[in-house]
Amino acid sequence: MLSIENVNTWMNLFSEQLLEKKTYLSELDTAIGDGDHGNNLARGAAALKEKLADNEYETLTDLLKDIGMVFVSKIGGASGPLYGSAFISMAKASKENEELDLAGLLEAGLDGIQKRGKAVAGEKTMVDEWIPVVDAVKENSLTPEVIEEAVAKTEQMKATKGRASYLGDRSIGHLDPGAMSSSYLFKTMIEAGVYDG
Amino acid sequence: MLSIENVNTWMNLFSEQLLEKKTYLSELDTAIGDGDHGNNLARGAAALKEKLADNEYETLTDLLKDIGMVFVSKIGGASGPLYGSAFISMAKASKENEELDLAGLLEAGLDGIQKRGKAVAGEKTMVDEWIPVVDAVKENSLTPEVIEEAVAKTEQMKATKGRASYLGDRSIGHLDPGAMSSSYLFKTMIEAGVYDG
Amino acid sequence: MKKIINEPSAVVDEMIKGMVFAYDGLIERLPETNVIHRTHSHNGKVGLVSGGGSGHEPSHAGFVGKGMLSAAVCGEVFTSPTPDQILEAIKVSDEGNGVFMIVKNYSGDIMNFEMAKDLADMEDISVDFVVVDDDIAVEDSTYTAGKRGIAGTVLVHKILGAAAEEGASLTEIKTLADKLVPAIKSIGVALTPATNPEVGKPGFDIGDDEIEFGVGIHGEPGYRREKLQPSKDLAAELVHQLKKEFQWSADEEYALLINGMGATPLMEQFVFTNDVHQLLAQDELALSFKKVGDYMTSIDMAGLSVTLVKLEDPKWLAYLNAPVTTISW
Amino acid sequence: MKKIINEPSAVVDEMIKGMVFAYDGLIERLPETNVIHRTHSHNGKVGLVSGGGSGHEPSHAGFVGKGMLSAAVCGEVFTSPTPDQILEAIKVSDEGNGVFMIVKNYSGDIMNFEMAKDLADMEDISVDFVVVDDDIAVEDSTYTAGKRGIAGTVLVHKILGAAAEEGASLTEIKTLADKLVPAIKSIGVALTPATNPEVGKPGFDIGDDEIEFGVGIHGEPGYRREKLQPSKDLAAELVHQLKKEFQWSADEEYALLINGMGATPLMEQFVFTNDVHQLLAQDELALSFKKVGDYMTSIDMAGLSVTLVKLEDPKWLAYLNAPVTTISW
Ligand SMILES: Nc1ncnc2c1ncn2[C@@H]1O[C@H](COP(=O)(O)OP(=O)(O)O)[C@@H](O)[C@H]1O
Ligand SMILES: Nc1ncnc2c1ncn2[C@@H]1O[C@H](COP(=O)(O)OP(=O)(O)O)[C@@H](O)[C@H]1O
Ligand SMILES: [Mg+2]
Ligand SMILES: [Mg+2]
Ligand SMILES: [Mg+2]
Ligand SMILES: [Mg+2]
Repeated sequence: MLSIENVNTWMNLFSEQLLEKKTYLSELDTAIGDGDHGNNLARGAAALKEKLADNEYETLTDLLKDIGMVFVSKIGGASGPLYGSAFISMAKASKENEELDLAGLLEAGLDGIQKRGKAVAGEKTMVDEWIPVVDAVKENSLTPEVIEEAVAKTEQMKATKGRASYLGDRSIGHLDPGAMSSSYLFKTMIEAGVYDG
Repeated sequence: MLSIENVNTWMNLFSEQLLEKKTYLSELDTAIGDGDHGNNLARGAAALKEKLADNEYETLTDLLKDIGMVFVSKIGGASGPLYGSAFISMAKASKENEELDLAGLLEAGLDGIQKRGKAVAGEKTMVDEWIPVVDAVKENSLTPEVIEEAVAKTEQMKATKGRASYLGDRSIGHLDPGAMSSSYLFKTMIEAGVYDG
Repeated sequence: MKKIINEPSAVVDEMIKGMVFAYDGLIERLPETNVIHRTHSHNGKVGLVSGGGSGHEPSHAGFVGKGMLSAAVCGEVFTSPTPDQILEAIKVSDEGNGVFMIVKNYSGDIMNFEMAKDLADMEDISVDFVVVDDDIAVEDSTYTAGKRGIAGTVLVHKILGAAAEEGASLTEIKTLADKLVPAIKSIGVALTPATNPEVGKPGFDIGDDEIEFGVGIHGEPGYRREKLQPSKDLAAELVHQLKKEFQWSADEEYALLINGMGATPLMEQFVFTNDVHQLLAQDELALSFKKVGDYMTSIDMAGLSVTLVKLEDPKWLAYLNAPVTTISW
Repeated sequence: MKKIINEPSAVVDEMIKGMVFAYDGLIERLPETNVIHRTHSHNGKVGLVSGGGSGHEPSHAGFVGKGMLSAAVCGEVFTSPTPDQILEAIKVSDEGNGVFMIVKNYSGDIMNFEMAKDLADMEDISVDFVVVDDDIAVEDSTYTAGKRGIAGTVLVHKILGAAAEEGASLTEIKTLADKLVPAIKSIGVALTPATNPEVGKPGFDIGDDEIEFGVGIHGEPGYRREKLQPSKDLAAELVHQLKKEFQWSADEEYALLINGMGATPLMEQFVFTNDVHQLLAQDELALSFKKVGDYMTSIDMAGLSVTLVKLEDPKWLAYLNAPVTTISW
């Protein structure tokens, strides 16, 4: 069930998780990027927790928009505009269609990411986490295993977008940090009961 | 016996010795100075060998003056002006008194060093090698042991002149590099037969 | 990590404070942002904005001032700044005739600067930009994020800055930029990795006797790892790569920038410069502009890069030589 | 030793070649010497000569040019240049009204520059000099070679250079120098030692978590070794030492130079600058001149120094701000 309350819970759980996994995410990024993914998201997470604690929301749209703006303005790097665009896109979609379900919302989020970053499936980015999750939510078959499998699959991919693409074949054998952080997003989504398939 | 020929031999032997001990002298200087004494003297030695090979000398004065000029213009640092002044001082003394013996000559050299560097006995410098040697030459009692003892004594001295003085008490326990290089000067002087006491 | 810092996460803020204190006549910090802008009077020139992750000092704030940048946006270390910050830089730089942005070719930078442009559009500020991708270590293919922007970017700041100072319009600057950027090529070599203070350890591993050709300014991998070799040989390899790209012939006119990565002393930079000079002189290039020093660093990386600009237009040389008032040009 | 060099013994020669190639409009090398002199036209000003061992780049050649030094003599690395070379620098700098030498207080430098002065006297060139001893890490006692000359020397170049440019006579410059030098005090801290290329290994040993307060620019020992600590604490210690010496009170006017030792990136220098600023602001000093960067380095040492000049004469500030044409000011 999608509600202001459980999206709020979701985002708090996601933020906690990002802060907890900060070092791990940066380590993943050290292997194939520039080692800042955990620190970038931790800045976003800290700001988001504050934002949510300080505000009451009347509509889901307002809440999603604020989440997007915090991500855009606090994370930086590649992941900031991407996570930011995802939530701003969701906010727009929820405004256009108040009856939109979670699948529709996440689809809009994925669309926002792909419009911004131009990545398609198989390029070893967070998109490779989002696509299978969105599909599973549509089919009402999302489980933690689906989420974990998707991130695990990035290990064997060769990066052709983002900083990891400079490694060419050497990017193979490492998990994508952005896919990993997105896996936290979706796991906490289940935990918070936003997905109750 | 002091002759143009054996001073020439002396300087070639001294140069050879400096080139051979370059690393060792720089190591001594690393402990209490800036690690360049061996390199500095090696530049002087290489230039001196060339100079002596390229020139014939009519007078001891000319020879001593050239040695001094090579040292002054090739060594640099503190030891360049000091070794240079020693030999220029000897050249002057030999010009003023053609009958001057080795003791008188070395005394003039020591005087040149002290006028230039203002160091007195016990300050852990090359002067602590020169003073006992000049005394021994005067008394006709110079031996390799005298030379070695003098340099060994610098180990227990505390430096109050030159770069080593910045170490204060920590300079104690190390041989003075300049005293060591001067010990080579005097040992090769014996070898070359310049001192035949 | 042995660094003169306090809280690693406060490095950028404290660095900006130090910079603004030290050069208070020249630059100012826009309150509550990480934007540094110039103090000299506004007079209707096109504004020039650059920026990116911090860690490349003196880039970009060191080039803010009369004749170069209007403002620089300082992101977190090695992390693109965010669109809201870039928007503030655009606003403070706008003198009524639009703002031109110089963006280095990294996914993060491009996305954030593009978003900022969208925001500026909504505020009716004309914004255009160029993406600098001078690093020839990376092949420009659909399989990578494309060539990276490195030290050549500083020369773009200089040339566009002089044009803006001369009163060029936004369209003229865009035309100039689009012609200039393809004429700039750079390539680097690293001896040691940089340590991002927030990460706390070196960005990559490299042996005590190894070097890496083509490393990026955030420690992105290069094209080949070899044993340490004399400066002459490093110069030969880097010049060889540049020659392959430019396919130059005798008497062609170039500008040269030898750029230190942060921990390589000037002594080494000048020794290397001499070796590069020998090689370029052999090929009889006319080097009418030369500069050596730390311009686009990678925190405390040891290494350097060589940039050449084919001076296709005589104006470019005049622009390179035009006087500026900045901290670091 | 991981360095971008060729033959270690050729470093100085090749570095000079690189420098002269890169800045050929500004400086020239006197044939067959290691003397770098300025190209700008001679017009009867007092010549200004400085120099010393190499390894302190951009000192001293980086400060040769209009408004600063007439010539710089580059010794071997960390080794005073020889009198014959200094004499050549004196001769090329003499415009008929004498030459003033700025000498750092090291036994070797003093002896070599004094010998050069003697040689110049014989050629009827009036030469005078000042010995800079700004490093307060060393006590000035009869038990040492005295306080060392470090980064403050660059400010002596600047102030005397502006005075010479203004047409001050040799005597006036000597008077100015004698008043100025005691008003300059510096103190540094090192994180890592320098490696002289000819020696091939670090000048001293220091733990990965240790720093040394008061290290000299040739790796001479400092006054205390401690564990690595935040920038704030380093600043507090160094400012404390300076305060003890100056015994300053509120509203006194000072110039500030934060100097990087060669391998410390600007990022750290500016963080540290911010900490120094906080402390000096607490004491309400008027800091009317500030500068941050690599000015007097120790090859690849990581560390920095703080220099303060008590601006006892308003002219000094004007001299600091006077325009120059040099590589590195
Ligand atoms: N074009 C893109 N599309 C989708 N995701 C991308 C793209 N570029 C990068 N990413 C994601 O961003 C992650 C890196 O984010 P981060 O480290 O925060 O930024 P940066 O690469 O600028 O340092 C990657 O692991 C990848 O998942
Ligand atoms: N004032 C002085 N008088 C006599 N000898 C001195 C003096 N200062 C230094 N020395 C000698 O010079 C030696 C160091 O020479 P060197 O390393 O070549 O020069 P620098 O100290 O300039 O690096 C010392 O070991 C010492 O014997
Ligand atoms: Mg990253
Ligand atoms: Mg020495
Ligand atoms: Mg990044
Ligand atoms: Mg020396």
